[in-house]
Order: sequence, then structure tokens, then C-alpha cells
Amino acid sequence: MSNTRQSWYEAGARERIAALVDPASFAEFIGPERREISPHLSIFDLPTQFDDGIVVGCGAIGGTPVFVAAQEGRFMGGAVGEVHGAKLTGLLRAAKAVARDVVIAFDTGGVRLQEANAGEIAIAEIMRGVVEARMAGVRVVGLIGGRAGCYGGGGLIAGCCSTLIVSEQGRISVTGPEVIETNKGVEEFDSRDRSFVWRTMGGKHRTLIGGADVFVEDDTMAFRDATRAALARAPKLDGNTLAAEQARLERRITRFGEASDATDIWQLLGIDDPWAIPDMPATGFATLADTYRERADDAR
Amino acid sequence: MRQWNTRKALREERIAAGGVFANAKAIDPKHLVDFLEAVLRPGDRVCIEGDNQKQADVLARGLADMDPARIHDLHMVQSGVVLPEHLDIFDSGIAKRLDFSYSGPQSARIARMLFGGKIELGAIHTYLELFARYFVDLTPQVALIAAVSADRHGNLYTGPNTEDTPTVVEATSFGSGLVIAQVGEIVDTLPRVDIPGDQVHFVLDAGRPFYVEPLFTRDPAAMTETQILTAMMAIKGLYEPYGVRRLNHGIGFNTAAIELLLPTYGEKLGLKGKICTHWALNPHPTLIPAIEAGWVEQVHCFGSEVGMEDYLAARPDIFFTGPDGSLRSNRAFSQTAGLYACDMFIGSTLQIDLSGHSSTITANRIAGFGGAPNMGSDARGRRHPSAPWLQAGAEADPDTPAPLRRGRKLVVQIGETFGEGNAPLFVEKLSALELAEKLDLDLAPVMVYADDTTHIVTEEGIANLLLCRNADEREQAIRGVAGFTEIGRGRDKTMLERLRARKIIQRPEDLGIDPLDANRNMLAARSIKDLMLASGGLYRPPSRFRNW
Amino acid sequence: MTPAEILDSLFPAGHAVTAEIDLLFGRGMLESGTVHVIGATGRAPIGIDQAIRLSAAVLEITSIDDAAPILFLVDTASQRMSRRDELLGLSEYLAHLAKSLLLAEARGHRTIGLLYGGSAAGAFIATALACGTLVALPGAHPEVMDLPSMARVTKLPIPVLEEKAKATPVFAPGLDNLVRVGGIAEVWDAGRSLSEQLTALLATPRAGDDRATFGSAQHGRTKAAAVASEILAVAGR
Amino acid sequence: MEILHFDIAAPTSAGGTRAMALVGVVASGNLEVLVERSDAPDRCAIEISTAAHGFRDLWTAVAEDFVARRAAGGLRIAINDGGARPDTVSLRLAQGVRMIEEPEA
Repeated sequence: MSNTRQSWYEAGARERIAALVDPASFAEFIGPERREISPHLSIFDLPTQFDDGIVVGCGAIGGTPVFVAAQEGRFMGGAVGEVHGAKLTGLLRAAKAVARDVVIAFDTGGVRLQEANAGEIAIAEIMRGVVEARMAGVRVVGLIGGRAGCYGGGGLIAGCCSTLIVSEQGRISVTGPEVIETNKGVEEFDSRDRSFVWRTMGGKHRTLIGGADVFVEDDTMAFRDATRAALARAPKLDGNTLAAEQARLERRITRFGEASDATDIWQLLGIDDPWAIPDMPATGFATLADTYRERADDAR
Repeated sequence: MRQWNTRKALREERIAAGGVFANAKAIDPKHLVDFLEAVLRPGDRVCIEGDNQKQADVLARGLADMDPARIHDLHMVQSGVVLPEHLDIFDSGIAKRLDFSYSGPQSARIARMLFGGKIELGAIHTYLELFARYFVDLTPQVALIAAVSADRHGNLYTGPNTEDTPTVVEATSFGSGLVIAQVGEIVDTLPRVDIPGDQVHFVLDAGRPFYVEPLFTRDPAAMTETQILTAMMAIKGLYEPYGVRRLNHGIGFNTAAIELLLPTYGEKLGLKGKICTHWALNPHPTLIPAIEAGWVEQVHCFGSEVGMEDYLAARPDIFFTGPDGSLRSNRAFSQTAGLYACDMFIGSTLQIDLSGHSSTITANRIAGFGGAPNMGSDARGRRHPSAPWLQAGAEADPDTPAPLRRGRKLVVQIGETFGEGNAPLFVEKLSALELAEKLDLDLAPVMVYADDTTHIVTEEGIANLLLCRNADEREQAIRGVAGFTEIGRGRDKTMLERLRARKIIQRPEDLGIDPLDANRNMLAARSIKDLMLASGGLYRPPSRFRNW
Repeated sequence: MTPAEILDSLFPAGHAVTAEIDLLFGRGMLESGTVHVIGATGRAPIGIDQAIRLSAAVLEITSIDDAAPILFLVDTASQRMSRRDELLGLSEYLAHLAKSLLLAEARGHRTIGLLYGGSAAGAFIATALACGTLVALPGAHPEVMDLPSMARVTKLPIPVLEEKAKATPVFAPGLDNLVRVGGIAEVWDAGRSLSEQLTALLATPRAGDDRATFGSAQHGRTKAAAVASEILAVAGR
Repeated sequence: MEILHFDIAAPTSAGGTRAMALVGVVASGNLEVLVERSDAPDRCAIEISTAAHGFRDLWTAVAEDFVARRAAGGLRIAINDGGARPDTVSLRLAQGVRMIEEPEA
């Protein structure tokens, strides 16, 4: 009776995991009943959440065991604190140890301000965890389409993943729109111009420049299907991968370095009517993107 | 010997004086202020649009730029006090007296100016009342109106946002007043003629479209689970049992949630075709999914809504459209339709007292009435029967023999027990009463009177006031749905259970509503983008509502 | 200390390090052998143009099979905040730089970050914190989040934040706090030969990412090590 | 943070067999409700941690109304509150007891 499509953007961390994994296959590590909460938020008289804003555990996708992590973007903007970060670090270390793939559903504004130092180092530990797991042959698939986007350190972790799956809503960047505006002025970045923000940081643009690999509808089933496909790809992270990424990112600056707006880049890609891109439905866009986009493929 | 044509003679004088700054009917835009000072006289009764949505904004600017030494003490009669200029003219002394209906965005300032004595208040009206008075004792001497385009003869095309214009022009022009129109462009051939040129005396080519506010767009992304719960209760506890087919919705999130639940929850209850088929309603974007799913047969509109134009033109079976294909709205007719031809009004409010009076006045804001009291009142002149009307009448008055019994319109207030800023919906004393005392008004500005209100819906339950037999029951029924507000916590629990047994109060659990269903997945659209996609790309949301 | 003073103290036997605006590239000689040197200096922000140049250098070193360590001198601002950098995908460039450093380490090049000035936010993560070992000189001032911004977001006055910072190293900027949460392995003595201190560091083998353990030992991060280990233990079964 | 404890006599025992249910998130105007089983089928224990100080009376009213209206006996409920309004609290509590009646996902 409800809307048949379950929105990924709207879903919480637990709902996303439930949609991703095979029914009844998920087992959480250090679940909310353990009340492993942030020891730091009380300093600021802020409420804690029993899972510190991240759910980690193991489950199966299409019968294949995987580790899964999902950030809760509504709790403190999905920001990474000490416990939150350590849960993901531990999961990635386990992935390397037992050679099991990892799926991370990102939804984060980056480091949690109130425990900034702990969060910053946690990001570094997680990035190391991702890269070391990948070098050991593990796939780390990132999913981005939540309300908090994937900002700050989250954007850097995403940049270490083997495959990134995004929806239109999924924004990937380092500095958030409001922070750029505060520091550099509204002429540099108008954070209230929402269509500009999405055009610059959103899933469609990231897909077109090769910043994300797979574009999907805002639908939990679409994310699941794309995840299954990504888990079937050959894992690889070695010198050749990074040499190819180096070339890919250098080429991006050469090709688009002078562009002042995303639509300029889309035009340079050969798209006739770049201003029509934002309104395009997901399927139409994905087809168009396949023709014109830059891709990362093995250069990630 | 009495002269019987002084009014027409005065109009001729005004036309001659204005003609100095115009080429035939076309005002020289460079001399707009000179023109206005030439046609106006101190103390004139002036109507400016000034509507709920569209604004004759360039003419409003022109009025404000006049010299108060030359033109002063105007008596403004206008349905909407919306632009800052509408009040600037009172600050400068150009205007003195005000009769109006609605003052949404200026509600705080108008309150300050009333307290400060800057405005001499005639009265705050409902739309139909003010329109009625245009024809009785508030006929404008000059009307400043807004249209999309004009031709060289002064014929006007008012487009989807026709709104008040025909009413204002009818009263002014045939009442020997002067009609001045602001248009976006002057063209050779109009798409259609909404106002005949012989009723229009001057035209200003503003060179750009008039300002219009997207007032009826509610972003589904902001809808809460509590609002969804109240919407489910309204559908299951009111729309279904009364079989409400002809209705009007107010503009809150609660009613927008009802619109978005029709194709999902309503479908599950098997109500398609049985409820919500005929509407007096602005083109709410949130109604798109229900229209597309085949729920809606016909909608008549007060005005249009920004971004909905192409969608409306593509659905002429549902909406009233002209030979050019675009929507024709008309506030006076749609208000009449809402008053006489609808069986239900449901809307949100800010305060409800223990007898059931409700008001949108808060301590420092005077938002006016708009049209809600026209919809939200029992039409005593109504004579045609319908099932919901008869059923409501029978509930209120079971003893009178049916052939002599009046039916009742369902007038429903819906909201959460705590509103914005945790303000309680239920209060001991309406702020409207305090305001009336402060301003020494004869009437407190009550939006919907207690004796018109038939039901109150909150997340706590539905109170059916029709079934209450005395003031005490009524008070306890209201307390019973007032949740954890002070009013709600003062409820008598024993009495409450008795009222529940008589279905005067129905809780969500009494209606068989599962709290787990109060979930955003239940909404047929969860974002503005979903609405755009549901319309097949025909709905083009204004940029402020976009996040893609 | 200036980069030149640092390099002289590190490599008394000589070095060939050249500056490209705010970036450094080259090598120095220790008694134990060659050390590759890169640097991000001058408190400059790291944007896509800086990151891609640095990663190119790291990958070039990685392609040389000499197992020589890489020393990364760091004195930056935060990541560059601009429309252009974000439009072109700064997150990928910073991640790529970090990955390059991690790959180099996996290929047998020790990576040592030497924080001698400032660094903040994403720039800090992609440079200093992506090295296998991070050391600092006194006076270094890492800053994840500056107190004024923090005051704005938390709506707490700076003096209140400063007072709270006395009780915990977890949020306030500064070298001591970063050391206590385990982010910085050693603070060198600027009065002693940096060459000796680097040689000693290189002589100590590194065993995995021990930052959480280190942070726990100093009561700066009391939970991270235990939580990560528990998950590794449960999930690794 | 203000911590409140309630232990209320419950007329109706909770159904289902699920060990735990979690609804809501800690966000502005929202809360999370963790529902677990206890040994006392005729009691409902509720612990609230809230940053909004000074609302004990309101919480008492909401908690008592909830236990009286819903099948909450034998439950131990822990709440992290992000400043939710009473209507949201009531809804989450109702969702929590419904969720623990549901079979495991």
C-alpha cells in the first residue's frame, strides 16, 4: 500500500542495511543494546545515541557474506566521533583479516566537531583500513545518497573505495557549502542556491566527471542491485591502479580546469543541453551519462 | 435640480487629468507617479491588487512614491496586504484608512502599525464579505489591478492567476470608478480576453510580469510522522464514514499530507471514487499524485500556483481552462463554491479554545482571515442535500424530523497538539481576544467560530463536536484530543472514557491505525522532485523548492 | 624553524631539495642512506593542483624499488576552500594523495610525516596523517577545527570551550592534544640534531597502525582501541 | 543531561517474542527509543536521558498515559531525547511497543 519505491535518501541506517542484505542475514557488532556511546558528548550536554550513529555488522548479499556499515545521517549529521570511527576501523581490519568484502553506506558531514581530534584520527585510521584491505584483495563499495551527503573526511574515505554508487541526492565533497560561503564569501559559493550546490557536488555531476562509478535511482533496491554488481567486479589496488588514477585526475584538470560551472564541464563532455541535466529522471540520465561521461573504472 | 451623473463626471475628469501622462490608454512609464497624482484625489477610496497571490507591484511602488502633500488620507480597500509598499503608504500619510482580508507576510508590521495608530482600521473581512462590500458601501473610486498582458484597446489577459480581478473591475468600472491595469506586456492579439477593454481606462506596460507568491506549495520533505498520523486519522475517521466527495483543504502540512495519502492509504481503504472527487482548491502541487492516480474529477481554483501552469493546461478535464488552454481562476466564484457547494472544510489553525473557537492571531501578528471562514462556516442559506451534509445534520440534531432538519457542513480543524516553537494548539483564552481588547475592537478576530466547528483532529484523536450534547461534554471532548498541553492534562479521565464509548472521541487505536504505518514511506511523494516526476515533468517548481 | 633550517639539521651531509612555490621535492642523505623528501609548506591550503603534484612525486618514488623512506614536511592551512576545487572533485585528489602514501608504505618505503607548522582538516588527513609515522617539532599547531568556528556551531563562548579543553584533549586544537589522542608519535627536540632523531626513528621498526593504542595509553582516546579490537575479534572469527 | 527514571504498573503485557526493538533517531525534535524485555510482566521501566531540562512533569504524564494505553508490561525502555515534542514521544513509544511485537526482520 505504501509507495512501492523505498527512498534511500529517506531511509535510516538500519533500514538501508535491511534493504541491502538478504532477509534475516544481518548480525550487528556492538549493537545499540550495548550502549557503547560517545564518552565526549556529555561535555557539551549533548544527547548521545546508543549506536553512536553507525551500524556495523555482517550479512549476506545474494548469498555472499559481506561486512556492512551504515552511517546515520540524522544523528549529528552522521559525523564521525571516536566510537563511531573505531567501529568502522575495526570492521575494515576484520575485512582484511578474513578477506571479506565491505559495503559502506555513507551519510556524513565529516568529523564530529565536539570530538574533532578523535574524529580526525579516526578518519585517517579508516582510510588506512580501506586501503590496506583493498591491497589485500578486498572490495570496499561505497554507497552515497543520504541526507547528510558525504563531506569532509567522509569524502576522503569515499575516495579510497573501490566502487562508488550514487544517487542524484548524494553529494560528495570535502568542504561543505556553508563553510565555503562563511570563509570565502557568497560570491565564491552561495550555499542557499540549492540547485547550484547539487550541480556542483551532487551525484549527477560526480558521475559525469568520473567521481562516482554507478548512478542509481533514489531507491533502496537500486542501491542493492548496483552493490551486487559492484561486488562481482575484480578487486585491485596496486601501483598500476594509482598510476591510472594519477593520469585520470591530471586529465580532469587539463580538460576542465578552466570551467566555472558544472554545466560548462557537461558541455565540454559533449552534452548538447547541459541545463536539462538536473531535471532528467534517473534512467534517462544514466543512459545519457554512459555515452558522455568520464569514468574511473580501474583508475580508482 | 440634482445632478445624477456626478460620479461619471468625476471619472471623466480623472481620465482627462491622467491623459496628460498617457498616450490614449497607455501610461508613460516614466511618468507613473505624475499620472497617479493626477488621477487620484485626497480621501479617495482605492483598491489595489493586493490579492492573496498576485500583486500589482509596480503600481504599488508608484503609489508609495507619490507626494503625501498632494495625495493623502486614501482609504485602501484591498483583499491582500502583502507588499511592504502596501503599508509604507500608511507610514507616509498617503493612506489613512484600511479595509482588508489577508495580511500574511505583513502580519507583524500591520499589528505594530495598528497598535501605533498609523492605520485607521475599517474592518478585517473574509474575501466574500469584502467583495460583497465592493458592491454595497466600499465601491472603489480607483482600482489598480494586475494582468499578464493587454492589447491596444485595453482588453486584458489575466492568465492563470485571474484571482480577484473580475470582481474588482466589475465593482469599480460599473460603479463609475477608474480602472488602471499593470501588465507584463502589450501585444497585438491576446490569448483570451478576461477583462473587456471598455472596462479598463488606463494600462501601464510594466515590462515584466507581476509578482506572484508560491503560497500553496508544501514540500513533502518537511512532513512529519505526526502529520502523517493525523492525516490517516482524518481519512479513516472522517472522509470515509461521511463519504466526503466535495471539499476544500486549507494550506497546512496536515492537509497536504492527506492529499499525498490518497493514492496510498486511501487506495488501501478502497476509497477511490468514494471521497475527494470534487474540489474548490488552489492547484496544490501535493494534489498531483492523487490527480494522476485518477482520484480527482474536478477542481475549481481561487488562483493559480507558481510552476503549475503547464500541468494545469495539460489537464483540462480536471481544471477550468480558457480557449487558450491556460487555467482560469476566480476567487469570488471559488469562495462561493467553497461556501455553498462543498460538504467539508478542513484546515489548520494556531489556537483553539475550550469551546472550540479557533484563530490564527498570535500576540503580535494579525494575519487576517482570507477565505478560511467562508469555507469554514456552515452555509445557512444552503438548501440542496448531500449524504455527508445530512449525516452531520442528523448527528447534531437527532430529534428534529428529517424533512425539517438543516444539514451541517463538516468544518474540521486539524493539527498537532504542539505547533511551531512548541506553542500549544489549545489555549484557555485566544490571543484574538487580547488583541480585541488592546485595539478596542467590537469583534475578536475569530477565524472559525465554535458553533461552526464540527470536528477537531490531532495526533491524540478525533473529537466529534456534533455529538456533544452540552458545553461540558464539548469541553471534555476538546481536552480529550489536546494531548499533553495544559488543556489536555486537565482532562477528566472517567468522562473521557464515556465520550470514547459514544465515539465522541476516537483514538488512533480505536480507528485501527497502526503507529508503524505513520511513516513517510506512506506518502505518494516525499519530495518536490517526486511531485515534478509524478507530473511527467509538467510541474516546474520554483528554484527555492529545488534541491537538485 | 624554517624548511631550510630543518633540512640542514636533518641532512648535514647534504640534500638536493627544490621548492616549487609552496611544495618541496628532492632527497637528502643520512648515514643510513637516502631519504626522499617532499613537502607542503608556507601554511598554504592544499587544493587539487597541490595534491596532484604531490601524489605524482610519491608515485614516482614508489615506482623506484629502493625501499628508501619518504619524509613529508608539513606546514599547511586546511584544504583549499573554493568552488573550483570542489567542482573538480577535491575529495578524490586528497584521497589519491593519501592512497599514494599508503601504497608507498606497502611497497617498503617508510613514510614519515614531519609536522613543523600548521595543518588542518582535510589537508592534515591527506598529508601528515596518511604517513606511517607522524612526528612533530615543538611549535607545530595542528588544528582540526578552530575554536572560533567551534564556538559558532556549539553556541558556547570561547572561554567556556577553553575551560572544557582543560579536561579533555579530544576537541581543542594544538600539538599536545593531538599527541594525547595518539595522532603524533613523537615530538622531537628542536635543540638536538634532527638527523639523529630521524635516524633513531628509522631504526625502530613500525608495527601496524598503533595510534589508537597510543591514544588509549595517554587517556586521550579511551574507547577507540577497545572498540576496534572487539569488532576485529568478533568479526574476524 | 537530565536523567529521569520511571517504573510504572502496567495493565497489559507486551506481545511478541523479539528481544529488542529500536525506533527513531537522536536529532533535533526527535528521539530514539530502545525497547528491551525485563523480568516483571506487570511493570514498565522507562529511563530518559534528555538535554531539555525541567520537563519532569510532562514526561511523567506522557509515560503514564503510554503505559495505560499500550501493551507495555514487561518492557524496559531507554530513551535518548533530542528535544522531541510530547506528540513525537508518544508516537515513538507506540511504535516501539508495536515493533517488539513484530517478528525479527
